[in-house]
Amino acid sequence: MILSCNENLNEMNLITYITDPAGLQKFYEAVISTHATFAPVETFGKFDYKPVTSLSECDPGSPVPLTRSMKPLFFPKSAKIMKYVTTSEGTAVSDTVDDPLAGKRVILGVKHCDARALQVLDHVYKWDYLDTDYEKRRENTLLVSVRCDEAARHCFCTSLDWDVEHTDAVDVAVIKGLDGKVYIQARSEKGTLLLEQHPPGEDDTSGSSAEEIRKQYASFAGSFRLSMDYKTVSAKMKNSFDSPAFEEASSNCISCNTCAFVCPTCHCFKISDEKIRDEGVRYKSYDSCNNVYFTLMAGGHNPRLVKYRRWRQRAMHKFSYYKERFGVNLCVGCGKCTVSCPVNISIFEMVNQVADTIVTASQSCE
Amino acid sequence: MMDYTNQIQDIAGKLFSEGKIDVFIGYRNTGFDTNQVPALITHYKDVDQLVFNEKSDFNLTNYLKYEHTRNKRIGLVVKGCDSRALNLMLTENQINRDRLYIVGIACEGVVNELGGKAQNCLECIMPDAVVFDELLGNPTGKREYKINTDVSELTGKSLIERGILFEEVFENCIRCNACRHSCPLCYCAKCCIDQETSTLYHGANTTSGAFHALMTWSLHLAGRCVDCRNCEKACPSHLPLHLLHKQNEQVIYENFQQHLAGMIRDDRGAFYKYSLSDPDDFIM
Amino acid sequence: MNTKQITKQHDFTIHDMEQLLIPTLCKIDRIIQETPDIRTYRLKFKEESLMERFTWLPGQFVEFSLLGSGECTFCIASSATRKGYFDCSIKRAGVVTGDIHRDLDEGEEIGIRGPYGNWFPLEELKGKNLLFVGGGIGLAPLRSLIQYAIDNRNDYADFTILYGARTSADLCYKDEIKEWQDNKTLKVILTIDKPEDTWTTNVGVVPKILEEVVKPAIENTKVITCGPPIMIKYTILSLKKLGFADQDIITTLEMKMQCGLGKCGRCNIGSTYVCKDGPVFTNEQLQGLPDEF
Amino acid sequence: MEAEVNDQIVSIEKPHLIAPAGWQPLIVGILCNWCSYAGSDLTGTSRTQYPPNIRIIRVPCSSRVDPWFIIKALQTTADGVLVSGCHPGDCHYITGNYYARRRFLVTKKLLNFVGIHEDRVQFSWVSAAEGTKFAQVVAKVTGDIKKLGPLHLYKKENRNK
Repeated sequence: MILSCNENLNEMNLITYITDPAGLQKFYEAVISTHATFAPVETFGKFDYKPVTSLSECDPGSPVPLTRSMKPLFFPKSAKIMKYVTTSEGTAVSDTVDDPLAGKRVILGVKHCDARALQVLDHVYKWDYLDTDYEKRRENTLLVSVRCDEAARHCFCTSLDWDVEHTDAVDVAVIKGLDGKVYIQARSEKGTLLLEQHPPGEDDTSGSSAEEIRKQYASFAGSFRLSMDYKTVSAKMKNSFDSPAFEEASSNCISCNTCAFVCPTCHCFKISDEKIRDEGVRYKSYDSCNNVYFTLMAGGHNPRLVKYRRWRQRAMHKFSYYKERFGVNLCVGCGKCTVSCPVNISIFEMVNQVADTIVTASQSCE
Repeated sequence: MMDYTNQIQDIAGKLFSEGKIDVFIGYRNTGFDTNQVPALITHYKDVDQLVFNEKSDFNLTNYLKYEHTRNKRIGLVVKGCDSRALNLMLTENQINRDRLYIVGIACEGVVNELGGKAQNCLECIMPDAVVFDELLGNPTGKREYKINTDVSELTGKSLIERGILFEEVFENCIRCNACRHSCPLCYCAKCCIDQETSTLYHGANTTSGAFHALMTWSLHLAGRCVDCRNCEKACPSHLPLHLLHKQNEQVIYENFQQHLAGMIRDDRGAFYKYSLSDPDDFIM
Repeated sequence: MNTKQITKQHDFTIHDMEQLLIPTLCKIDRIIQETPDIRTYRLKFKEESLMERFTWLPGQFVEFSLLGSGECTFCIASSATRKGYFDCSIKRAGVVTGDIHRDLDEGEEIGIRGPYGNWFPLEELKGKNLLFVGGGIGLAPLRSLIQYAIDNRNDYADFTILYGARTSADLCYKDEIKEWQDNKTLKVILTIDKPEDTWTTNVGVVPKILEEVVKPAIENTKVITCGPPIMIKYTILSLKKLGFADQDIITTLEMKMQCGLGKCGRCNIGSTYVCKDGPVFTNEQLQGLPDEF
Repeated sequence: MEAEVNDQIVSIEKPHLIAPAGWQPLIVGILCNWCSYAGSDLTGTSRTQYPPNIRIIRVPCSSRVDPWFIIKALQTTADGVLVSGCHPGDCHYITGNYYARRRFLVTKKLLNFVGIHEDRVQFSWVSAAEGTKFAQVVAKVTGDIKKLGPLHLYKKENRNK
């Protein structure tokens, strides 16, 4: 499915700059020197987005899949909601001090799947009640992506409802062409402004870059090991609530929260109070539907006490419920959950397994 | 390189056909990469999915604590370290020995992500299963205790350096609790850290929360940890959790009559016994 | 349920602060011990001017926060037509509710966020006979609607309230029920599960009394029910047996909620967020949802 | 940056973090009911002076002290912890303090391993008759922790501001 906005994008005259790897490094350095910058930094053998002050600290071209997404920069693992102090005169509730993530910033080395995840999250954060913190962080952030040049083992973004090639989720896209040149393309107004501020090379006037960019995509688009027929699968997932496949497919899940915490689109949270004497802070922290206590009610009733029910919620929320509600798929196909899973459960495998059982069910009916 | 795939398939098949077990816990290939996933096989027909080789690193005794093995007769594959965990679970009355058919492995060590031998296997004290109904491979016996090089290297550093390292560790923890869920010895129905009624509860995923959770967790496992490294392999942040456990293990080994967890049946954790000659000089 | 059906939030919120998750302080005006484990907290805003601006419709809920313990979801048990205060009836059940019962005294401060969720379809109910079927603490959301309907008595036709509890001591709002019984325009039927010496009227579970004693007319009647899940289940079966259509049975759902804003994902059943699209559903809508409550 | 109540964790003993003027340490004392608590009582009744920095929590036995308590104290507001029980052999429950002794050693070593100075967590055996010893112990612990300064806990996010 091509998103309608992409068509507009194609019509728009995208400004593309052509440069070489050295020029790209210079561009990065220029951005870091003028903007508050976040980039993938290696910590404990994995890449995580951290604030950087020089290019040597980070690696914007870090390999896929990053084991972490940039979700924490928009939805931190634990954010303070408010503070309160109780005195003899009464209680005073106050907003927390300034949000460290609200300032203007640039994120380098963004993967297209992570950027798409933000587009997906926009729907839930901006429906009905607007999450102002999220919106502020989103508005003040400029995403500079590096397009992948290979498909990692668990990637399946090309199978889903968005377009990796033309995505408008990023502001500036960096594409390392096969001809050794680097193409830097502005994909939004914000991005255009950044490129005008730091022109990374010559402006492409001949239009030859479009061909090279297509070629680069074609060079790895076929290398995806995992692919599925998204339309059929998502149509089948709709009717899969009673599928027995969930029970079998989730039998070796250990009910930790890893998949949800590393997932760039999972957005469930819990609210907890930490109070010492008369002062307290209320936090909003990650939570996950794989957690047994997630839906435990005060009376002791728990609709998702059994593991397969929790997995069903997760899989169906990703591939059916969210789409029904907001029109987009909650999974972006980045494969982070599979990479991080302690027992290597793959959501791709799970969804396909479940969808398969639906085929047999409907066929037998016929 | 060890490979007991055929033997295990035969054993599991025999157990199913004789009706001795309801579920067999082993490993199978993911089907899409070289990794393996734990497989809970319930039918004779699925037995040919089972594999066992040097990639079979997950400690399967972990599954004995989950609901779908409850009250079932279980066949189980255990390596040396796994069997020590199983021994402790048996000792702590977590599972009935009569329900288990244990296939022990005389392990030659599993490989890590890079293809080399895993660190815990290099330092392994007991590669052979210590509790089993059937043993595969050639037992090589108990080895000498080796001090973990990472721990000794860190102990040599200054307090500040260690503090900085662990600050980084706690900061990077996302408190997904994968470490706890993948640990066979963390079988509590509800972890004390999750007890919302407790005044000691800290629910937020802050750095301080991670310190609180990880330190408490490692101290509750001190004297019981069998160094299977399930926690470390499970950690999505790749935190060096073994440092905490190995430090505890070393202190316990050196001070408490060379105690090692789970080596003998009915030998409980180091904190469940005492000796009159335990060190006392640090107490005023 | 599709997105078009989302009810727009009542055009008022009490959030003066930008962040939606920050509660507004309220003072506890009165605590009424209804039953051994249920108390009604009568609340007023600390800042009195807010009380005038705070309006809600029957069926909506608030997030009640005991600072230091956490937040809990409670429906508002009184009607906005009774001005100057609002009630929350709280049953001691879990961590936060236990703390509320133990720690809170009259005059103390708590936080309130809200009102959230949808409300009973007041327009649709106009001119209809109303049958309220409540059990235990489930009378709380109904009370809000009952008060609202009493204050707008001319809009509605016949009025029947069937209320049951395990024992006579477990009946909530005893004083108010007396008022209702004295009100000649209402019909109030009480029942308890097991016989007691001092109890002279009906004995038996709610669905049984519904079928045997109330025998409601089907025409032009809407049933509003709330209570423990098991009671709702059998009440709906009884109502169906009596011939009620699905869209005439209205209930409020109980589901773990935390943010009330449709963000935290806890109350997600299928593509529905109970905290936004609910908690009031007709039986017709419930049947379109996966069986997860 | 004002102190964030609950964000304060494990200290890193940074040389530049010098105690502010007038700072007084806060020490959590976890005392066993039968010996040390009675001992502290005796200190009071015999009017022996000791530093007022200690806040006492009474537990039935020193083996009731889960390492979690010590960690939680350090995580929240305490600058140091003192755990005290009966002398070995004198335990009201016969063997409680033998078990506790093992746990304390491992806890102390582990806390030291992650960067908390050994003197922050101290242990003592004080009998019901040792009022003077209790005063000495508290004085020593307070002195040690005063030297170390306030416990600046693992809270990079606040320190950087």
